[in-house]
Amino acid sequence: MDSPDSIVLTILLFWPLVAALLVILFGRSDRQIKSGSIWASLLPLGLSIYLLFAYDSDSGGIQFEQIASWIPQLNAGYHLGVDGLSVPLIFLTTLLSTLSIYYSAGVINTRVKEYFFLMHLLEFSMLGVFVALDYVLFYVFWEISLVPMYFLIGIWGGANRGYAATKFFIYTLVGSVAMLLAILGVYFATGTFDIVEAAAAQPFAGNLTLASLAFWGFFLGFAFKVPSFPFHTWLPDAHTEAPTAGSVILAGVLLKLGAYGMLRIMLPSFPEASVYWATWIVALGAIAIVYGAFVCVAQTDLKRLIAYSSVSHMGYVMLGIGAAASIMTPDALASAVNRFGLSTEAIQDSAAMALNGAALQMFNHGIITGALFFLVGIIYERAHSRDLARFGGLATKTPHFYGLMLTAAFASLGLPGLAGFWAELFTFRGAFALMPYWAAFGTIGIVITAVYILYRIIQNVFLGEYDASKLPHWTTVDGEHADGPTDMVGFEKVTMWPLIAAMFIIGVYPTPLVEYFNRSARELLAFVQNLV
Amino acid sequence: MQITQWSDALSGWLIGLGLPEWAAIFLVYAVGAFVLINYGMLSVLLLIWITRKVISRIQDRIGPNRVGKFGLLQTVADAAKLLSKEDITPREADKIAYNLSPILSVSGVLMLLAVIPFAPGLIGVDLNIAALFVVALGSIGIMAALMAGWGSNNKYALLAGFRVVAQLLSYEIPLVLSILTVVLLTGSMRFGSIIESQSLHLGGFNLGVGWLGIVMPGALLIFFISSLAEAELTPFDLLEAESELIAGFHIEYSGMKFAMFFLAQFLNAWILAAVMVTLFLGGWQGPGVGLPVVGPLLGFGYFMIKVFGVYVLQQWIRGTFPRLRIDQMMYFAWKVLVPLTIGLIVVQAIVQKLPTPVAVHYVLIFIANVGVLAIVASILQKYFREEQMRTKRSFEPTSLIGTMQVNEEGTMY
Amino acid sequence: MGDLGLIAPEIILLIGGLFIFCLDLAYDPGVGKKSGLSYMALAALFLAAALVAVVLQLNISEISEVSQEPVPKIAFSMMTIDNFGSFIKVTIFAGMILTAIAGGRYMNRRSGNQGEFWTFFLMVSLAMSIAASANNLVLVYLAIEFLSITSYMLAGFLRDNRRSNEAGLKYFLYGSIASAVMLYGISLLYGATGSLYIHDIAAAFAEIMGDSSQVSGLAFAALPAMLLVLAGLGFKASLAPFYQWAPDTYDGSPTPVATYLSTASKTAAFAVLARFFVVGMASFEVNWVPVLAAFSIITMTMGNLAALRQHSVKRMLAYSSVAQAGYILMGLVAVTSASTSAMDGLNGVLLYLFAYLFTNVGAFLVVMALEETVNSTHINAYRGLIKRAPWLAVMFTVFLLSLTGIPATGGFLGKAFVFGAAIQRQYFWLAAIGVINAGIAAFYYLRVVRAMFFTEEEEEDQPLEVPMALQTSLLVCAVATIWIGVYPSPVIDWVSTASVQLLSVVP
Amino acid sequence: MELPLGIQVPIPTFEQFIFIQVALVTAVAGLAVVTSRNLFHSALALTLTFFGVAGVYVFLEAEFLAVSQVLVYVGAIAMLIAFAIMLTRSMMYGRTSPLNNQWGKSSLFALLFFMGLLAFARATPWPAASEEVIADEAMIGALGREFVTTYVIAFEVLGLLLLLALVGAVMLARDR
Amino acid sequence: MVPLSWYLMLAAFLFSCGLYGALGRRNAIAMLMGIELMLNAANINLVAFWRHGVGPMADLTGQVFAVLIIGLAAAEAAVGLALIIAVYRERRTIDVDELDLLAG
Repeated sequence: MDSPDSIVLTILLFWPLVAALLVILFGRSDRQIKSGSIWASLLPLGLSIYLLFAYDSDSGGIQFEQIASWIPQLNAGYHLGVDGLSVPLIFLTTLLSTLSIYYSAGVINTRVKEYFFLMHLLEFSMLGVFVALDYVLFYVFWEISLVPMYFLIGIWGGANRGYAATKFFIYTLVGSVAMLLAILGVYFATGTFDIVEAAAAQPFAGNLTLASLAFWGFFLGFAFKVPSFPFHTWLPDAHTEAPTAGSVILAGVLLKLGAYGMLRIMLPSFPEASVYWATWIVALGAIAIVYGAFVCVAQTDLKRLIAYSSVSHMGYVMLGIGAAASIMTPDALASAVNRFGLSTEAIQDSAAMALNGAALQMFNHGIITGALFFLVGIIYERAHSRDLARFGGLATKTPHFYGLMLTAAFASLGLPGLAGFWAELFTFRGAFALMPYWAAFGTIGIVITAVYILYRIIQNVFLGEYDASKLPHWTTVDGEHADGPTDMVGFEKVTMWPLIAAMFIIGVYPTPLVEYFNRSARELLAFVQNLV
Repeated sequence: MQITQWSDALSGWLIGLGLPEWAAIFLVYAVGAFVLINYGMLSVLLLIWITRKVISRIQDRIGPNRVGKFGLLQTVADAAKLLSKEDITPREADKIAYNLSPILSVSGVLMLLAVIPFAPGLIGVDLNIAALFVVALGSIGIMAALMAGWGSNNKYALLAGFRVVAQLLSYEIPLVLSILTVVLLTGSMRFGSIIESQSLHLGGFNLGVGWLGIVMPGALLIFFISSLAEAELTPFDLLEAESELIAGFHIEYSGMKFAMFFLAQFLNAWILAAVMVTLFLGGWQGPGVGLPVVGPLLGFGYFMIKVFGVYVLQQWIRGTFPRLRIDQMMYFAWKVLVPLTIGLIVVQAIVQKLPTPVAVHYVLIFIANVGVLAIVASILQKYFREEQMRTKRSFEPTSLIGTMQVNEEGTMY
Repeated sequence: MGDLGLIAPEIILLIGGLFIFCLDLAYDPGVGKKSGLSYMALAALFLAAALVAVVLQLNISEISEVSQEPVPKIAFSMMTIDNFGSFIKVTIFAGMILTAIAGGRYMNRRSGNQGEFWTFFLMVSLAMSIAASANNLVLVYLAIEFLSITSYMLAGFLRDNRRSNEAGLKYFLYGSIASAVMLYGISLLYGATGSLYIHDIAAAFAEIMGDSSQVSGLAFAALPAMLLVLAGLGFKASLAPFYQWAPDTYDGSPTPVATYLSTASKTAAFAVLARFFVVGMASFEVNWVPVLAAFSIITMTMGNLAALRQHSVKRMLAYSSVAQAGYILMGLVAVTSASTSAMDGLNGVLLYLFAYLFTNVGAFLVVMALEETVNSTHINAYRGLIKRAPWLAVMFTVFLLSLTGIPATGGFLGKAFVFGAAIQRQYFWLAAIGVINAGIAAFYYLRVVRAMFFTEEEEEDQPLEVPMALQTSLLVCAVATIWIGVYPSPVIDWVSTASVQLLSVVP
Repeated sequence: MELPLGIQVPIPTFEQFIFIQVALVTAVAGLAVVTSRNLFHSALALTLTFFGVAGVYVFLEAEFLAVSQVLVYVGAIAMLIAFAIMLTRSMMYGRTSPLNNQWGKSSLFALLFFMGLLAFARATPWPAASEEVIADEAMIGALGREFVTTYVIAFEVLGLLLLLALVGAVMLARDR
Repeated sequence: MVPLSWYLMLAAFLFSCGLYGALGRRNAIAMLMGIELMLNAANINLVAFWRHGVGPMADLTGQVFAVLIIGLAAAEAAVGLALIIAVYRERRTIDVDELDLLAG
């Protein structure tokens, strides 16, 4: 233990596990479990805020490192650490987890003990992915995150939950086992499971075939999680059937794991393969943007719509990552300079911009989609339906709800002044310079996004005349009968406001956040350029 | 003077006549086999006559006395009658099994003659594993009986077939084990060696009375009892058990085939007696067998006397003992004979490894055998006493239901 | 340490078994009062396992000057007492102990012949233990047959139960054919090399292969012989295409018997396979690697596809255990004696077997618990188990996740090792097929989880009474499964010493 | 010796001639075991095969083995099989075919197997016969010693197995 | 002297017969008979190799193994027939095609 700071990550990581065990072993009454869980979830949140401030973005690099021996025979260690990329994502994780737990305390009344146990376990595994710097550790947390999510969807989900949960589990499992093979390939090429060391050793450098195999192994694992375009089919089912908090975590954090993995592992470890396959990634991203948006327009289920919007929005992330990937080697950089007639610095700036955009989009999408799912959950608790055709004119009945939804929806379509704007701007700005045609194709998605946000959500649900006959059975959030839609109650507001606030803050002043991302994006570019 | 020398001389002479070597050897073997088989066939005539005479005496009759001197040719007449009888095959019989069975039955027994040492040097083949050979070929007889029982397509025959397997296989075990005691002591399975080891030299003169039966009376008794069962003789004649199974597995047979079963049965009893004599009673050993020229003749005489003596003893038991029930029979084999012989072998194996003079071994083995003898005798005595009481009770007018009563202890006896 | 000392564990089992048998014959306390016998069997097993450790400790003192490895000791010229064998033995005994603890009540309630059962049970352990050490094909064959014949009887042990009968008969018929085939192969090996000692065979083949003028000669005998032996051993390890007996037998047998058949017995078979192929057939690696690889692929695919269709959980586990054998075989394909990495194929096999043992024993014990309480193995019996017996459901989930290969369980570690070994030898396609199979397998494992957890509201929830002994066994299995997954370091060390010693004798 | 079609066949020695007879009987009986429709006839043919194999052992100068073969196979196994056939005799009647539905596959498989083994047995350059067999009695002694020295474990295992088989068979087949 | 390959051919024939019987017959006892044939074939191989093989004649491995197998075959047959009888008593059939309780 080199400094007191090094234990921070361990505490942050294991506290949710402790909380989970406490819940399962000592949880007596539902009330006690709920309040205890909320209090317990505040500790990681606090620690992640501490991390935000304590992380020295001037010096950059990996900080708060902790290295301990775990499986010495395999050179696999207990290696934790955070850099500019993971610190905000950890904050996102703890924030959404805390809010989810808080919100769930209000709405979950069946099998409470298991529910909160699983929520804590989920937080534990997600944090683990973000802080792990060892492949084995990374993979362990990556896979474990499947299990609680599976149960959350399967037990507290909608009518078709068993199918959805299984589909989610198997899709991601197949992807991650492919990733396991790639990890093993890297291990045998470099002799270590340490992510940083392995990247520095450049596995399969000079052997494009093997590098591509490993690259695609990782890509499969991550793309299923993101989900990238052809691998996304599990997502609408899982989101639609999941309980509200489950959807929030799923969309808000779990999807980010894939993108995080690409940035953390794929680009630095396989620069040559990245360059080679960059066009494919960009293409998949752009197709996802457009395809997702078009599918959204056709949805009749509100939650499914938002789920598909995630596909579309995660497409931006892929686009950004792919664009940056295209100049990962000096040769590629040089050829890009030739092709576009720009200076080396300009190209690198664009790449950094694309990466920043992708990372920012990860964070923003977490907040925005999280908020949207919360809002859908809030209305579903009252209407017990998500059928868009049965809503209408809620703006007058539930003004508070309307306001929040409006904000989140606009943030989602990238209205300037709200969080989503910056991410889209950076992404497209970076991508246009590197992959102009695909980026141009991707912009179609922005237009369509506006269509479904404005027309399908705002127009359909909130505007127009309220017609009581369309949906006669309303209840309050506690399940008692109500004559019509009731507005949000206290705990729902408390859940929502931090997210809305974050949208505004980032929308107006994104600099501190970009600071983190930019630092690590630059480091990544420098690292790769220096390697070869 | 070995049979091999005779046969060598014969084959040498044949080769001298210009035959190829393989033909000569083949011819010699053929002659030997011819002689043995004919001896076997003919001796049965005598055996049946002895049986009938012995049993007649026991039953206070005279027995056959019309055909030939002392009725000696009575069997020949019977055989002629059987041969002339119609050979009936049941319609639904399994033809192959039905017709093969009597042949197998006889040939299995005849093959045993090949290893019987009649006299010094007079032996078909002095097989190094003769003791095992005898046991192994015994199974052919079982197979034949099984085939007959099955092939006749008669339920009594089939039932008898089952009993054959049960009885013969069960008693084969004490039989083999008691042979094993001899093998253990002499260190050989070759009949020649076993007989050699039963000589008793006194100053260069072979008295020939070092019989193993003297040292191992227990094993001898067990062998004898088992051989009675193997030969399907009373008290173990449940296989034919006229009163319950009519005639056992050969109920459907007639004429020549029937005769063959009988032939096999009598010959089997005689051969088992011969094996017993070989193993326990010194074979052809006797005073003076070591002498030149007359020795073999004396040996042949001793052997025949002993074997026929044992054979008469078998028939004597046949004439006097009541038949066992099947459960009693199985009980006796598995719970009395088998454990006792195994115990005997274990004791003997330990004793023979003791670092003491050989004489001490013999004494210890003798003590163990006497113990076994005593146990078997006491069990038999108990059984016969109860049997006597039961019989007596059943004839008492006061106890009309005597035969149905279970005895006092409620045991099987 | 004398020869007898080296085989002390086996002797303990022998004495224990015969003692139980005699006691049962001599003393009859009456129906339903024979549970003491199972404690005796347990005691013997524990003692045997402890003695393995003792023998191992005393054994490693002598270090070879050439290879710097402990020298394997030979007992009675046919048993090699080395770390490999000891590892296998401890694994087997662990499985048998767990089965015995949990299965005692099951058997005592279903059969009146406890004396015979526990005698056979110890003898089966003895047979597996001998098979793990045997270095001569005579003894290998006899031990495998001993194991098989005793297992036939145990599979058909509930003689009034039609399913058990049928399982026993089918097991017997298939098993006898396989062992006869294997025997024929052994006889050909004997003809080609003139010896049945595995190391002699290896040396003879190495010599034949080394002499280029002779290569086309007797080495020709190796391939058919190898295939025939593989058929026999593959049968015991339930590899496709010799696995047809497995589902029927596991399904019909008394569950404790199915439990050890699918774990301990398989472990013994793989130990023999490893010894035979890795040591004895080292010169023919180019020949058997593709064969085993093909077997591995067929096995896991067939097992998984068949498991998908099952409605009985017991039968599903049976097929799944076939599929697992395919994964384990993958490790055997990728064995290299030159590997310096801990992630070698042989390590993978052993580790997988070790982890798999606890996992699968646990899974079968849950099946047994359900059979005990609701008398059904159908998947519908598992519906809503989380409400009726929460801990049972949770533990079953752990086992199923381990079978799926989710990290932090032993099953993951095993899979990682065998996949790793395949990757290391660049059998990417093999690993890829393994991945696809892992996905298929997840589907049917999850179906059970679904049934247990994703309940409808209206279902009744009567708590199940799970016997204490069964719970103990289950808990041990669950803890071991997770412990291997979370902190595998000691196990890997142990496994490495075992495989290093086996590989050190490869000529 | 030259057969028609110009096939050269070496003239067998007398020993070989006898062997051919024995082998033919054994082979035909073996074939009869698996082709006979009547199960009992199969059992009889099996017994004959066992005898034939014992004869083959005699040719190989393994008399002890030959006698053991007769003792165990004919004396015990064939008997047990015949016994079992009788006990299950209702199986003998009313059955149209003694073959199961995969007999075609198995016959093809067995045929291929045979041809493979045949080719293998002929093509492999087996070493020539080694020295003379040691004197008969000494060999039995040597055999016995092998059982209690080198093969003692195997021997003990077999003994134990026989005990267990006995106990188990009684337990399984016993009538209630 | 009879050449080694003759023995091997006889063994191969018996083995194939046995294999056919074991796989192709529907009666369990018939299958058992096939298995016995296979064991016998292997035994012929072992003894023939012992007599003609590469090993020294004093090494009795082939014979010893053959004796052990003979004993083992007895055990196997006993257990197998016991199982057959047990099944027959419960089901009145030993036709493996009709034993379909465990199909699925």
